[in-house]
Amino acid sequence: MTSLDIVFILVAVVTGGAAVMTVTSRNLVHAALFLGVTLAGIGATFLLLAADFVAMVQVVVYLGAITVLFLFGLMLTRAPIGRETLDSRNRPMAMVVSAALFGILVVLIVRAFGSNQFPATEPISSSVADLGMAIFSTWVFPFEVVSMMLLAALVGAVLLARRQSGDSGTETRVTPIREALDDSTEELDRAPAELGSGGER
Amino acid sequence: MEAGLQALDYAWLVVLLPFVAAVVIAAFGRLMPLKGSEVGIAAMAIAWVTSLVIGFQTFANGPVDALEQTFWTAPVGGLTIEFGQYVDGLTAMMLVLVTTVSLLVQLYSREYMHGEDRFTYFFAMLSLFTFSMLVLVIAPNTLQAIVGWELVGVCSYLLIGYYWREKSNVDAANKAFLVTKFADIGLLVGVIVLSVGVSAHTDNVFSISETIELAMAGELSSLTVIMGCLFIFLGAVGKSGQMPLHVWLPDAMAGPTPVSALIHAATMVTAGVFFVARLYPVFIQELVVMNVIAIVGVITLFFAGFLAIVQDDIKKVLAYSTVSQLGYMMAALGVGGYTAGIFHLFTHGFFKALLFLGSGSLIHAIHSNNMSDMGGMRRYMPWTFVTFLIGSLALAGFPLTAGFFSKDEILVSAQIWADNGLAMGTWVFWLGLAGALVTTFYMARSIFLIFFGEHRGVPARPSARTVADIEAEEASGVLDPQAEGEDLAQAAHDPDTSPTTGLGGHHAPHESGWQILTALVVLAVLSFPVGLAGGFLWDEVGGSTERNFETWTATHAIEEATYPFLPGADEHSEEGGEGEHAEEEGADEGEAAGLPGGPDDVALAAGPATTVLAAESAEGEISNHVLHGAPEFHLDVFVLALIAFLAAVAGAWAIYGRGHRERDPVLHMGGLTTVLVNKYYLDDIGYRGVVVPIRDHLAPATSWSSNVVLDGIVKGVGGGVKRLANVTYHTVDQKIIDGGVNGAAFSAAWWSNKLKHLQSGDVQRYAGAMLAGVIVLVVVFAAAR
Amino acid sequence: MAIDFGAIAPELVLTATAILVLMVDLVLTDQAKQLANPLSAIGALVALGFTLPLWGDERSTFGGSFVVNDYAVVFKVVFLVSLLAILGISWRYFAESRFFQGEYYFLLLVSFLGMLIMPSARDLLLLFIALETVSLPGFVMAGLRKRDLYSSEAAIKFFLIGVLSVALMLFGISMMYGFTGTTSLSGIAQALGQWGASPPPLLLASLLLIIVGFGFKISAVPFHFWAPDTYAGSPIPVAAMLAVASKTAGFAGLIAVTFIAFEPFAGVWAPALGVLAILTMTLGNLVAMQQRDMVRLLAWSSVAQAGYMLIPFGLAVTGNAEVNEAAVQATIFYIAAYAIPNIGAFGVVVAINRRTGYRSIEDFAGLGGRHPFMAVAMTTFLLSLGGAPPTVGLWAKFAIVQAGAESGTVLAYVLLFFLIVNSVIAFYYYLKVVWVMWMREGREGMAPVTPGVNLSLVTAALVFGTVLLFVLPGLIADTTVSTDLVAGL
Amino acid sequence: MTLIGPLVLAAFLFCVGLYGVMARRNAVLVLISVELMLNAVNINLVAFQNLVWTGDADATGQVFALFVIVVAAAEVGVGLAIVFNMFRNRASINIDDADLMRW
Repeated sequence: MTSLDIVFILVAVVTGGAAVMTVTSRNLVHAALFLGVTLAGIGATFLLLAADFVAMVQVVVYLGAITVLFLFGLMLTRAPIGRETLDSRNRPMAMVVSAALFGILVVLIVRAFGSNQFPATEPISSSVADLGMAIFSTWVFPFEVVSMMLLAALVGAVLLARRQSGDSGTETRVTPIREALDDSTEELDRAPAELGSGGER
Repeated sequence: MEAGLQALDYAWLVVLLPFVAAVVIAAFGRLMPLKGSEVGIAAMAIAWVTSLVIGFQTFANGPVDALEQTFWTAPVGGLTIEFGQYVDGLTAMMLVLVTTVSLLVQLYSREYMHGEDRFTYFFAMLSLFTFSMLVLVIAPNTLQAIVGWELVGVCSYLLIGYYWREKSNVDAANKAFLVTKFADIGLLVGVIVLSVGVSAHTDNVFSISETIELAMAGELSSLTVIMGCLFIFLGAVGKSGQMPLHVWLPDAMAGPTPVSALIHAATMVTAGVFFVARLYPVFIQELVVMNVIAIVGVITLFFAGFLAIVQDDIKKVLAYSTVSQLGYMMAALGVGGYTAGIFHLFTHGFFKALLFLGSGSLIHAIHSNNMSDMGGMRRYMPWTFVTFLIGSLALAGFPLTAGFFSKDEILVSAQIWADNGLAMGTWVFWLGLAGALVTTFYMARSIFLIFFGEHRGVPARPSARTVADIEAEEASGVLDPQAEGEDLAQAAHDPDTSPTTGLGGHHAPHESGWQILTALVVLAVLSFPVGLAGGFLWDEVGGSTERNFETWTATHAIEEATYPFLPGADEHSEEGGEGEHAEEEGADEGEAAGLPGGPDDVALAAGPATTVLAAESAEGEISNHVLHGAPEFHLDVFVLALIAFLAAVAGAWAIYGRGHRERDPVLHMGGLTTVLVNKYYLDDIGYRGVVVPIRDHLAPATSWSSNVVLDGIVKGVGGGVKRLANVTYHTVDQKIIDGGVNGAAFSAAWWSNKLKHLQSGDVQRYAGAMLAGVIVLVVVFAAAR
Repeated sequence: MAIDFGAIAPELVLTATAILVLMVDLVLTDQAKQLANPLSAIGALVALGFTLPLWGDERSTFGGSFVVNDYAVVFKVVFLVSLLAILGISWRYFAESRFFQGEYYFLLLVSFLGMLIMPSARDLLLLFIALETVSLPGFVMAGLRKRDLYSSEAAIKFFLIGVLSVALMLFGISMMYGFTGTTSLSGIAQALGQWGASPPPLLLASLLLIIVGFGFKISAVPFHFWAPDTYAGSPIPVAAMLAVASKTAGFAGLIAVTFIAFEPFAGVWAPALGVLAILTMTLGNLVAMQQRDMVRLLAWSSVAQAGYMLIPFGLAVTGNAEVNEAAVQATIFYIAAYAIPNIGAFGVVVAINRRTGYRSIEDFAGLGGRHPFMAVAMTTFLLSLGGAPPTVGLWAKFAIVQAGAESGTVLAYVLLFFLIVNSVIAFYYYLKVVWVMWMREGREGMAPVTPGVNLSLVTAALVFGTVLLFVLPGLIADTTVSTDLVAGL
Repeated sequence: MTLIGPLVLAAFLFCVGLYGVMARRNAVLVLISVELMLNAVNINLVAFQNLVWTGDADATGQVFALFVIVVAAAEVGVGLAIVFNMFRNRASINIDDADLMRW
C-alpha cells in the first residue's frame, strides 16, 4: 500500500460515487453534472497512472465537449424530471444483471490479478513523443481509418439531426402489414396507420 | 461395350427432354394452342421411344457393364461433384417405367385437367417432376442422386398442394414435404458416411460404382456400412412410404389424381426402393441392415393393408395399397430378393398407375371420391370397369397377371431366405401371404362397391362436402362411425336424398373420353406382358442365353455380389469371391418362374445353369451363394396363394356381392373397427398423448429438442404402445403416428408462438437478455473450468 | 516503414470514391443526385479490379497488422459483389423516395470500407476500428427514413445494442491486453499458448466477451434481438446490407479472432459457439415460422442462417490445423452461398415494396401470375436459403454436414442433429412463401409489380448465380478450399 | 500502485454504466451510461500498460485508449442525432416507448 494507492482510493470513491449518482439521479441536469465529476475522476485516475496525455485528452474531449453536448441534448429534448419518468420498469432486472456481472468480474479479477502476483509498482508511462511516434508509425492505418469513420459519423449525425427529412421532403410510407396467413398468429398490436407522414405516390 | 448398345449414350436425352419441355411450357405454354400440353406430351413421347430402345438393347444383351459417363465436374470443398449418367439394366428398367407412366399420365391429364385454371402450370410441373425422377435414376454418383431426390420432393410439394383452396390439401403438401424432408437428411448423412468410408481408398468418393466395388471387396468397415446403409434406408423409408414415415402418402391423395398416379406408380415412392436396389451390393454386406429392411418392409406390407379395408375414399384405398405394396418391395430386398423387389416395383408401377387413373376416371364422372357414392358403375362406364378390374386382379396377384409373377417371386425369395436359416424369410413369407389375402379382400370390396349393385349417387349432403370435410368432422367428434354408417344407409334408401340418376344435381355418370380411355387401355394391356418379362417366354426365344427380367436388371456388380454373413462365405472369399457366386436375384428369378408356375411349369423352367444350382440348394447345401438358382416347384406355395385369393374374393362377395349393405361389416367389427376406422378416435390419442402433455405438463420441463419432429414421433409411438395393452394388435396404427407428427408440428408451432414473445420490442429488455446470456456463457464456459 | 499500397489499393479506391460521392452530392441537385449510384458502382468495380490481382499473393503491411491473402481476397470479393448488388437494388428505391441519396451512398461506401478491412486485420485494434466503421454508418442508414417511426426505432435499437456489445467487447479486449501485452492476433495466440492447461477464468471470460462483439454483428442468439426490429424498420436495401454484408464482416472478424488468436483455447470457445449455434438456428427458425412481414421473416431466417454458419466453429480443435481449416472453409463457402440468394430475396421484396409499400407475405400472393420472373427468382432464392436443388444452397448445407461428419465428435453429431431438425422447420416457412406466390391468387386491385431495369438485372444475375453455382460450385469452392488462413499470420 | 485497484474501479464503472443503460428511460441518460462503460475500459487499458506492460514500445494500451475516446465521441454524436430524430417524430425520448416492432 503506497501513498499513491491511498490517493487512488480517494479518487476512486469519488468517481464511483459520482457514477452511481449519474445513473440514479432524479434530476437530469444533476445527472449530467455528476457525469462530469465521474469523467474528471477518471482523468485523475489516468494522472495517477502517469498517463498524462490520455488524461489531457480525457479532460478536453469529455469534460470540454461531450458533457456539454449532453447538456444541450437534455435541454433540447425538454425531458421531465423524477424517478418515474427517468427510470424504466426494467430497473429490477438491470439491478440484478449488473450486480451479478460486477460480482463475477470482481471475483475473476481478484483471482487473476491479486496483489500476490502483481505487487505495487511505480507506474511508468510513455512520453508524449513516444506516443506520437507509435500512433504515426505502428498505428497509422487504424488512425486513417478512424478519420473516415469520424467523417461518416459527422455526416450521419448532421443528416439525422437536421430538420428536413429528405431532398424533397417525401418518403415512401410504410405499409400496414396485412392479414395473417394462418390464424394462429396474433394481431400486430398497433395498426401503423398513423405512421409515415409522406404522401403516397 | 458391345456394338448395338449405342442408344445407351443417349440416355441423357431422356432426362433432358422433360426438363426442356418444362422450361418451354413455363415460358410459352400459355400462348400455345393446347396450352403447353402438346410440348410435354411430345417431349415425353420422344423420351419414351428412346427409353424403349435403351430398354430393348439392355434387355437383349443381358447383363452388361454399366455405361458410365461424366458430363461435367465441379469441385466442392476438396471433393468433386460429377454430373453424368450411369446406364445399366436397372436404369433402363426405370427409364422405361417412368417414361411410360409419365407419358400416359400426361395424355390422361389433357382430359382430366381440362379447364383447370393453371393447366399450363400443371403440365410444366409434371414434366419437371418426371425430370427430377430421371435425374435420380441415371445418377452415376450419390450426389447427383441426392439432387434428383430433393427435386422430386420439391415438385411433389407443389403438385400435391395444387388444389390450394382447401387448407387440408395444403396441410397434406406440407406434411408430405416435411416428412420426406426429414428422411432426406437421413439420406444425406448416410451418403456422407459412406463417402467418408470410401475416401480412404479412392478420390471419387461419391461414385456409386466405386462404392459398390469397395463394399464387395470388404474394404469398408462394417460400422461404415451399417451406419451408412441405415441412414440411407431412413431416406428410403420416408420417400417410399414405409412405416412409420408413410403418413404423408395417404394425405398426398389431396393432389389431382394424375399426380397421385405419377407419384404412386413411377416417381417419388419408387425412389427409395430404387436407391436401395442401386446400392444393393453394399446393403447385403451386413445382415443387420438386411434385417432392418426386412422388418420395416414386412411391418409395412402387413399393417398398411388393413387400413385399406376400412376406407371409403377410393383413392385412400389405393394409397394404403401402395404403402402395402411398397412394403412388399422392401421386404423382398430385405430377404435377398433383389430381382423380386424391383420386378414388383416394375409391375406395380403399371397396374397401380392403371388403378389410379381408373379411379380418376370414376371421380371425374361422379365428382366424388367416395365408394359409397358409387355403385353399379359397370353399366355406365364399361371400359373403366374392365380396366379397373384388370388392375385389381393384377394387384391381387391373379394368375397370369403382372402382380401374380412378381408377388409370388417375392414369396419364393422369402422362402429361400428361410431355407438358409434366416428367420426373417419365414416372417416375410407368411405375413406376405396373409398380406396377399388382405390385398385381395380390399380390392374385391372396392370392385363390388363401385361397380356392382345399384348406383347410389351422391348422397343428400351437399356435394361440396369432401372427404376432407368428413375427416374434419370425424376428427372433431361430430360423427361417429355408427352414425356415419346409418347415414349412408339412410341415404341409400331414401328416394328423396339418393337419386339414382340425379348425381347430386349433375348429369348421369358417363364414360370418360378417349384420352383417358387410351391411357387406361394401354396400361391394362401392359398389365399382362410386363409380368411375362419375368421369365419364361424369353427362355424359349433366347435359347441357352435366356433373356428375362433378371438378366436385364442384374448389374455387373450384382452378378458377383455375395453375402458375407452367410456360412460358407469364408471359403468363397478365399477363392476370391468370384465366379459362380451370382446373386440371389437369380434365385428369386428362377423362383418366380418356378413357383407360380403351377399351370405353366414347363414354360417356367429356368435355364440350365440356374437349375443346377437350384438342385444344390434343394439338397440343403449351405453356401453364401445358395440363393442362386431355383428351388423345386413349390406347389404348396402356389396352392396357398391361390386359396388365399379365392377365400378373399369369396369373403368379399359374401359381404358386398349384392351391392352396398346397410351395415358394412368391416365398419362393424367392434373395437377392431373402432381402431381402424375412427380417425378422430386415434387422432385423439395423438392429440392427448402428444400435444396435450407437451402443452400442459411437459412443456416447461421439456428440453428444446422435445418440440421437434423426431421426439414427437417417438412420443406418438409411446402413446401407441400404451394403447396396445388395451386394444388389439391393430392399435399399432399409423394414425397414432400420424397424430404424433401432427402433434410435433403443433407443438413446434406452439413453441414458436411463445418464443416470439421474447422479442418484446423493449430494447432495454433485449440488453438485459443479452447480458444474461453473456453472464451464463462466462460462468459456464470460463469460470466453471 | 514502407507501406504496401498495392495491398490496400481496394480500400484506397473505396475511400476515394466515398469522398468523391460526398463532394459530387454537394454539387448536384435534385434528379442529378442519382448519379451518386453509378459513381459508387464504378468505384466498387475499380476496387474489384484492384482486388482480384491480389489473388494468390501473400502480402503483409503495417507491421503485419494488415494482411492480404487468399482468405482475405475471397471475403473482399464477396463484399464488393454484395456492394454492387445492393447498389443495384438501391437505385430506384432511393431515387424515388428522394431522401439523402448522396449521403446514403457515402455512408454505404464507408461501411463497406470497414468491411474490406475486416478480413485483412490481424490486430484487435484494427478489428475494433473496422467493426466500428461498419457499424456507425449502419446506425445512421437504419434511421434514414427520418419521418418514419419504424425507421427511427430501428436506428435506436440497432445503436443501443450495438454500442452495448462494443463496450462488452472492449472490456474483453482490455483484459486480453492485460494478460498478453499485445493486441496482435498472432502475438495473442503465442501468449495464450503459454498458459497451458489452466488459464485463469478471467482470461477465458474476456475471450468470450470479445466474441460477443462479433456475435452482435452476426446476430447470434442472444445478441440477435436488434436484428428483426432493425431489418423491419430500415430501408429495405439497408436491411439487405445488414443481413448479408455486415453479417459477413462479422464472420470475417470472428474467424480471425477465434481461429488465429484464440486457437489455443478452442476447447473453450468451440463448445460455447456450438451451443450458440444451436440456440441461434432453433430460435431463429421457430420464430420465423410466425412472421407475416416478409422482411421480418427474412430477418429471422438470417438469424437462423447465422446459426448454420456457426456450426463449423463448434468443430474446432486446438492444434488440429486440418479440422480447423475444413471448418473455416465450410463457413466461408456457406457465407458466399448465402449472400447471393439473400440479397436477391431482399431485391424481390424491394421490387414488390417499391411504390406500393406492400411487404407482408400476403402481398406476394399470385406473384407467379402477376410477375412470373420475380416469382421464379424468389422461389429460387428461397429454395437456396432452404438448401434445396437446383440451387447452391444444397451444397452449402452439404459442406456444413460434411465438415461435421468428418470431425466426428459428439458435439458435431449433436450439431448435425439440430441442423437436420432445423432444415425441416425452415422449409416450412420458406415453402409457405413459395406456395403463396404460386398457389394463391392475389387480392383484387393490387398494383402491378414494376421493377426497374437495374433491379431486374441484379435479380436476374443473382438467380443466374444461384443456379450456376449449383452446377459449378467449384467457382467458389475452388477458392475457399485454397484459402490458407494460418499462412497469413 | 497496485494493479487491482484500477481494475476493480473499471469493473465498477462498467457495471454502473450497464445498470444505467438498462434502467434509464430517458435516451440521453442511456447514452450517458454508455459513455461510462466505454470510459471504464480506458482505465483498464491505461492501467495495464503503465503498471504491467511498461516496456511496450508501441504504447498499445494508451493508444487504444485514445482510439476508444475518439470512437466514443463519434458514437455519442450519432447517438444524440438518432435521439433527436426520434424526439422530433414522437415528442418523447423515452426509450421504452419505442416498441412498435416486436415479435
